[in-house]
Amino acid sequence: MQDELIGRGRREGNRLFKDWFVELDGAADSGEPVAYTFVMGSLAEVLRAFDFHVVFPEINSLQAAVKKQSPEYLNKAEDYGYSTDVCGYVKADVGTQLQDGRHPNGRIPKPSLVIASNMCNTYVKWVEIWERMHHCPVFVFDLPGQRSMAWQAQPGDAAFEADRRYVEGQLEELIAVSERITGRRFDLERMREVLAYVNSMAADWEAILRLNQNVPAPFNVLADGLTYMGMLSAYRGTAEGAHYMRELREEMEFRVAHRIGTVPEERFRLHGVGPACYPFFRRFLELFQEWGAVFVSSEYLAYAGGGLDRGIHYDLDRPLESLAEQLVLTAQRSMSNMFFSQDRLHDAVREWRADGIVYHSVKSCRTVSTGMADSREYLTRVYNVPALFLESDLVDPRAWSEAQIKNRVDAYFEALASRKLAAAAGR
Amino acid sequence: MAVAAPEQIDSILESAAELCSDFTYPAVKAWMQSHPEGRAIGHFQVYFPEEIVHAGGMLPVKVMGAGDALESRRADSHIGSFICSICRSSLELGLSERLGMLSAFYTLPICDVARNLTGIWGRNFPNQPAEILYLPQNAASRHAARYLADEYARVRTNLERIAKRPISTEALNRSITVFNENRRLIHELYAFKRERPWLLSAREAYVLVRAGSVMPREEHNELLRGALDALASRSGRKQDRVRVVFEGGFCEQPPLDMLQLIEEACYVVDDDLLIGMRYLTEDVPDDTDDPLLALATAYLECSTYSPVQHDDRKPKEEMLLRRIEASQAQAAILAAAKMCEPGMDEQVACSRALEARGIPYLIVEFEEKMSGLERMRMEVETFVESILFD
Amino acid sequence: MTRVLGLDVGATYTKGVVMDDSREIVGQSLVKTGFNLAAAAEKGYALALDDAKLQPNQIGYVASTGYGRYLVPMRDIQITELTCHARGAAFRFPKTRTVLDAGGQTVKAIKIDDRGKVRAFRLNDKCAAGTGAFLDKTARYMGFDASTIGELALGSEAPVTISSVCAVFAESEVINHLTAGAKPEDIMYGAVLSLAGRAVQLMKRVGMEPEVTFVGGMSRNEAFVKALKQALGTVNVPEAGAGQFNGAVGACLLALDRVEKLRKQAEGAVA
Amino acid sequence: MLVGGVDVGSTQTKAVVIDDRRQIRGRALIDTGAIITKAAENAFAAAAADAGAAADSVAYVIGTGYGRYKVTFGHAQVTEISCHARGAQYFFPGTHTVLDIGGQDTKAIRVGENGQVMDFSMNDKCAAGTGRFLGAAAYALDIPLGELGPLALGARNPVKITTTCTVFAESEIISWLARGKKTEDVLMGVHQAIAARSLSLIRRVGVDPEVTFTGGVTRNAAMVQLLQDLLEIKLNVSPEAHYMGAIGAALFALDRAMSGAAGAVEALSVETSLEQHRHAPGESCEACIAEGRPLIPVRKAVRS
Ligand SMILES: Nc1ncnc2c1ncn2[C@@H]1O[C@H](COP(=O)(O)OP(=O)(O)O)[C@@H](O)[C@H]1O
Ligand SMILES: Nc1ncnc2c1ncn2[C@@H]1O[C@H](COP(=O)(O)OP(=O)(O)O)[C@@H](O)[C@H]1O
Ligand code: SF4
Ligand code: SF4
Ligand code: SF4
Repeated sequence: MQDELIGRGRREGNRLFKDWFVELDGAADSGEPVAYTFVMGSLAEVLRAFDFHVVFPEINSLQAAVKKQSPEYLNKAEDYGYSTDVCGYVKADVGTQLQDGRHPNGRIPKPSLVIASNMCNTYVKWVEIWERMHHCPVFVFDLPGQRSMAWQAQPGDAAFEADRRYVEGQLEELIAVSERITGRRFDLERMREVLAYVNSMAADWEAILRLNQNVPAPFNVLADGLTYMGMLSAYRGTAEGAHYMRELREEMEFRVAHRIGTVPEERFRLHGVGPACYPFFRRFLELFQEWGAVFVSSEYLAYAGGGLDRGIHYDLDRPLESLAEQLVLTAQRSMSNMFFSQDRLHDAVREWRADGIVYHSVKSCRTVSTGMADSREYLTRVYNVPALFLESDLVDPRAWSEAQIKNRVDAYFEALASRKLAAAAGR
Repeated sequence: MAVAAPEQIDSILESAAELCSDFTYPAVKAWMQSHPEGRAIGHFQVYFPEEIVHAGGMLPVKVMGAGDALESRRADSHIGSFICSICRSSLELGLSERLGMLSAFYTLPICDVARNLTGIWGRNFPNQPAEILYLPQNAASRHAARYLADEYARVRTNLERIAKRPISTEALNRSITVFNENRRLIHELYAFKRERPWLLSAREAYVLVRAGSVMPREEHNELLRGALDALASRSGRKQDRVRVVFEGGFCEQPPLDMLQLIEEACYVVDDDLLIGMRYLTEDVPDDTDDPLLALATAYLECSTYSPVQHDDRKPKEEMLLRRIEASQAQAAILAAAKMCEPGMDEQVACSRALEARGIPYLIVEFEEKMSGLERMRMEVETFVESILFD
Repeated sequence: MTRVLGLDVGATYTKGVVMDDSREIVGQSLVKTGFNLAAAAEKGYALALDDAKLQPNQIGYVASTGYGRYLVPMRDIQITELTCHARGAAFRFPKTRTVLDAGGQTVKAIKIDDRGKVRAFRLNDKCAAGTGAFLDKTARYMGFDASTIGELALGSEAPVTISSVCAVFAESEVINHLTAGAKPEDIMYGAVLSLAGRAVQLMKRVGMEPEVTFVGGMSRNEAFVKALKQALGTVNVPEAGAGQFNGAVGACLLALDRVEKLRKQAEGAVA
Repeated sequence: MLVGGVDVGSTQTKAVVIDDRRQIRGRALIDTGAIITKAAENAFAAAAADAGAAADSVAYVIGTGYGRYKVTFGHAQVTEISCHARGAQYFFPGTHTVLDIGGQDTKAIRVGENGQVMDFSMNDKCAAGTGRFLGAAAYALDIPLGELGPLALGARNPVKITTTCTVFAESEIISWLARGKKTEDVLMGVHQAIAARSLSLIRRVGVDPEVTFTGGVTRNAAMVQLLQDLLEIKLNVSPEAHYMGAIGAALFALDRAMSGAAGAVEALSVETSLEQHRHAPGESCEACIAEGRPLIPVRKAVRS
């Protein structure tokens, strides 16, 4: 039982990932409809209902980085004209596109349709690149979110309804475009099925994240969590995805019941803000594991998990309206993070019993990194939560300097250790 | 024949230039003094429907960084090194308490950085409401105009609360009239520059337009009319210079020294500096029952382009080619603010389009506080030499 | 006979060349630029004249270029070094399409057409990491003189990788390698390789096409030349250190063109 | 008993030897140079000699600084961030903020009541605005490091140095001089550039008085004054400030030697199990020494 369960999420995840890339590789030959979309505001619910093959370029870029191929891709894009300061995910993808979709994991098919939401503004610039390269239809989906700190629009409020109407209108337009491209009629039953799978995945995922509040934490969110999160996007709204999450939840429950953690001795629990450094993925994690530290929760999972971390549940009796409503709510929640990240972090630290927060500011990604220094300043000043601030990148190995990062990590743990010490002494 | 004295334009230019570089905002403060009930409302780049603020008897003020006037001592500890300077120095303006006179600050999520500025503002200036105006990126949607009109209505409601008075349809229509006039005058100024660039430099046109960002639009209209009058009698010799279009000033403000440096080598016959102030290309109807819908429709249907508005109907490189053609330019300078993601992305697309047409272009990077002006001088000179030495 | 003088006032060295109208170089000079650019210009000018055994009034036209081109009081025209290098390289190697100019503080990649006209160019970042200063510093740190870098590095058999992006931090990396027992020549060649890599990248960004001509002071560094050849196959390099004078030579050629044009204009006016 | 701290910096290596009453008995400062292990050994040997002791009679040695893992003869390593905080707090118990400007990096540290690090920030992967900037100025102007500060203080109209790159700073300095600017005005510009960078780092952790300034650049009087003016606060600057990292390391070494634990972390965790009591800052405690307790002065502890 134990052998079969422990690590199943990782094994199965890796297998499903392979399958997914094989499927894409096949689509590159068969010419079946392919949609490119992004993990935040992916509209996968619509795309799956039309059985598009779905490509997530962010996952491709991430994979290229983990496989240590990113320098080559970045160089290609920079030779093409992109500045070193442009988002590395964009450049890694441009590199892939420039070599006809060849990617370490297989061939990435050309798009029949590309979708960008405004959840990251760079998405919009990114699709414009494909528009020029592939001359494909582009759908930029507006998801107006939280407008200010005071914004509390709820279903029924005029402000909320205005947004919802717009989103619903765009959904209809997206469906029309999809019908045109796939040559298929929209099938409401099929969509209901997809939404039901998402419901099930969301419920399990939320539970899985909560299980990490246990000591020791059953998984490291920035290590294996990455695979789980990939599944969440790649298999969103599918039977495989729902099954996977159900099994993963079992594994985590088992781990909790048997107090199986991820390091021999869990000495520090951390909350991570921002992604890991993928070109040095293993090393990045080791720097923390050496100190017996585990990332127990992370903002990143909320962002990059496509908003499935909390509270998504579609009403299957009114699928489209419900989808529109949830889209608005999710957009609101992700955008509100820039206003309230400090309070949310503070809550997370308490709920997940973290000792501190590690900010990883990545130069590529201004979406997640712009507010970090400010939020950290606030957090340490107002809540006095010990925070570590690291800077590197998620794809560009040139931004990594091991000696400096290690110095910071070590100093941080020395400080955490003496804080614990003082706290113990003060008791 | 009544000929305006040449000194006249010089004094207009001088006072306009002064307004642009004074970050104590004297014009705003003077206005507030003469309007004790009046409120000043700040907004970020690029396009903002200032008419709504104006209709509420308030003064719209563009927050667009502080050039090299401020050391970004405080801001640096709030944002990372990979952030463009306009956001950095705008934050510095706030942190150094220079924007205290603003009753609210509107940001526009034109990019990932500007969007985050809203949150940073909220944390650091709890007493100065910061709010996003979300301009649609899905311009092709049938629902976009209605949505935008609703969004404008929401802004109006909030502004009414600040102004402590309703903003009526009539007031909005009156404001639209004023801003139509303003845009017409700016377009006229640009037409003049396209025709006689030796009489009006880009730097001069820039300060004339920019003065409007801090003063009541009626006064700005006066100023522009005066300038156009005086320019008509300006004299100067046309030189043998390359005509170029400057592209890339849609958001962050390039240093004036940089504009000057470029103009020492060529004529800048058109540009996208402060494009937000002339974003709408045609008069907005000022006699409708739904002026907000009229404004929204104009933004979507009768507007120029910038890297931060997505619209399939306006491919940006083609719009640039049109701008080059319309101004009979021989070449283009493609600038991007350092660390500006949309600007840098656009540069690639534009350079490829120009390459394909065989139009010479130069790629440059700028920031508010530039140290590499000498280097840029060399780049610009080389570029001009490569066109001239034939 | 018309003689012209080209003066390239660089950040590190000032180079002067005197050329006659048969495009023969009849004199040249090389002085360290130092603090006072105008003084360096004077000196470079005087020494070049000396070398050509000429008096100032025997020079028909002076073209200045380089970082200090505006500080040459006796100039008739100033032209940027990019234009000059392009012209100079095309003169020496007519099939040149890409020029790499690596000097003390900047590295420039220039794409040119068949007449030696600049079509596109690109400079290194405003960071010393990719420039000659980086090599000079590395050498200085290990106690070697800049001019011996090339020779030293040529002796390398197993170059080490220098990964630091910052020229300053590279020093500590150099130290680490030294402690780890790496030989100075291997470190030096490692630094040269990292620099050559950046230079190639820069050329790619302007759309590198053969033939590639390498000029500027760094072209006197044999190790750098070797590294470039390794990366690109063939590279044109002016013989015997002439690459450092390429900018001044280009300035002379452009000056001759001007003189010719002026003469034609004058004749036209007379006729 | 004697213990030692060796701070192997990018530019200079500092070593101190202290006794169990926390008195500094010997110190040494040498250029780090090319061979780090050697620098560490030499500095340590010199410090021991200065203390009049044999090197192997020093009971416990901690290495710190960027070359801390090269202190092969040492017993443990602690980062310089913890060490500077510890040292600064030892000399100035009211310290809440530490600013350390060294050869290659600048650090701002927020310090808790008992010398623990609460927060810190450092310059990124660029050496702009560090002590090396001054080194470049010294080289370009051919003036000894020690004279830069006094000279700069004579400035009337400081120039504005715009280059951030330490390497290019050399040529900018030269070009200012070429334009006829006075040496002191150019130098002051250099100092101002560094101060501005340091200021934004220190603001990142918050300027909570007292502020203690440590590291090699403390020896530069102009820097001290400039920072004081800009922060509008008086800085604590100990004559030992350049040695602060090494002293902090030695203080940690003393703790370890007393508690008998091995690695840095282990020692810190052992301490949790021991009863703590109050020490006056900087004062040694016979009782603790006798009982082998760590000597971290924990003031909060007694209140309970
Ligand atoms: N004899 C030499 N051998 C190798 N390298 C040299 C030699 N002379 C000069 N250099 C290199 O050339 C650089 C100066 O190049 P140069 O083109 O004159 O620069 P600039 O035009 O910027 O003054 C020096 O930094 C040095 O690295
Ligand atoms: N006598 C001195 N006068 C002024 N500044 C000095 C003096 N000695 C050293 N410095 C400065 O201190 C820096 C070295 O500081 P240090 O803290 O030892 O750095 P690191 O630990 O990185 O080696 C040098 O770069 C220099 O700027
Ligand atoms: S900016 Fe960030 S969120 Fe946006 S595409 Fe790049 S990595 Fe993704
Ligand atoms: S300059 Fe560019 S990155 Fe900065 S706010 Fe403007 S659009 Fe955004
Ligand atoms: S990284 Fe190093 S070489 Fe580059 S600008 Fe900074 S100090 Fe200069």
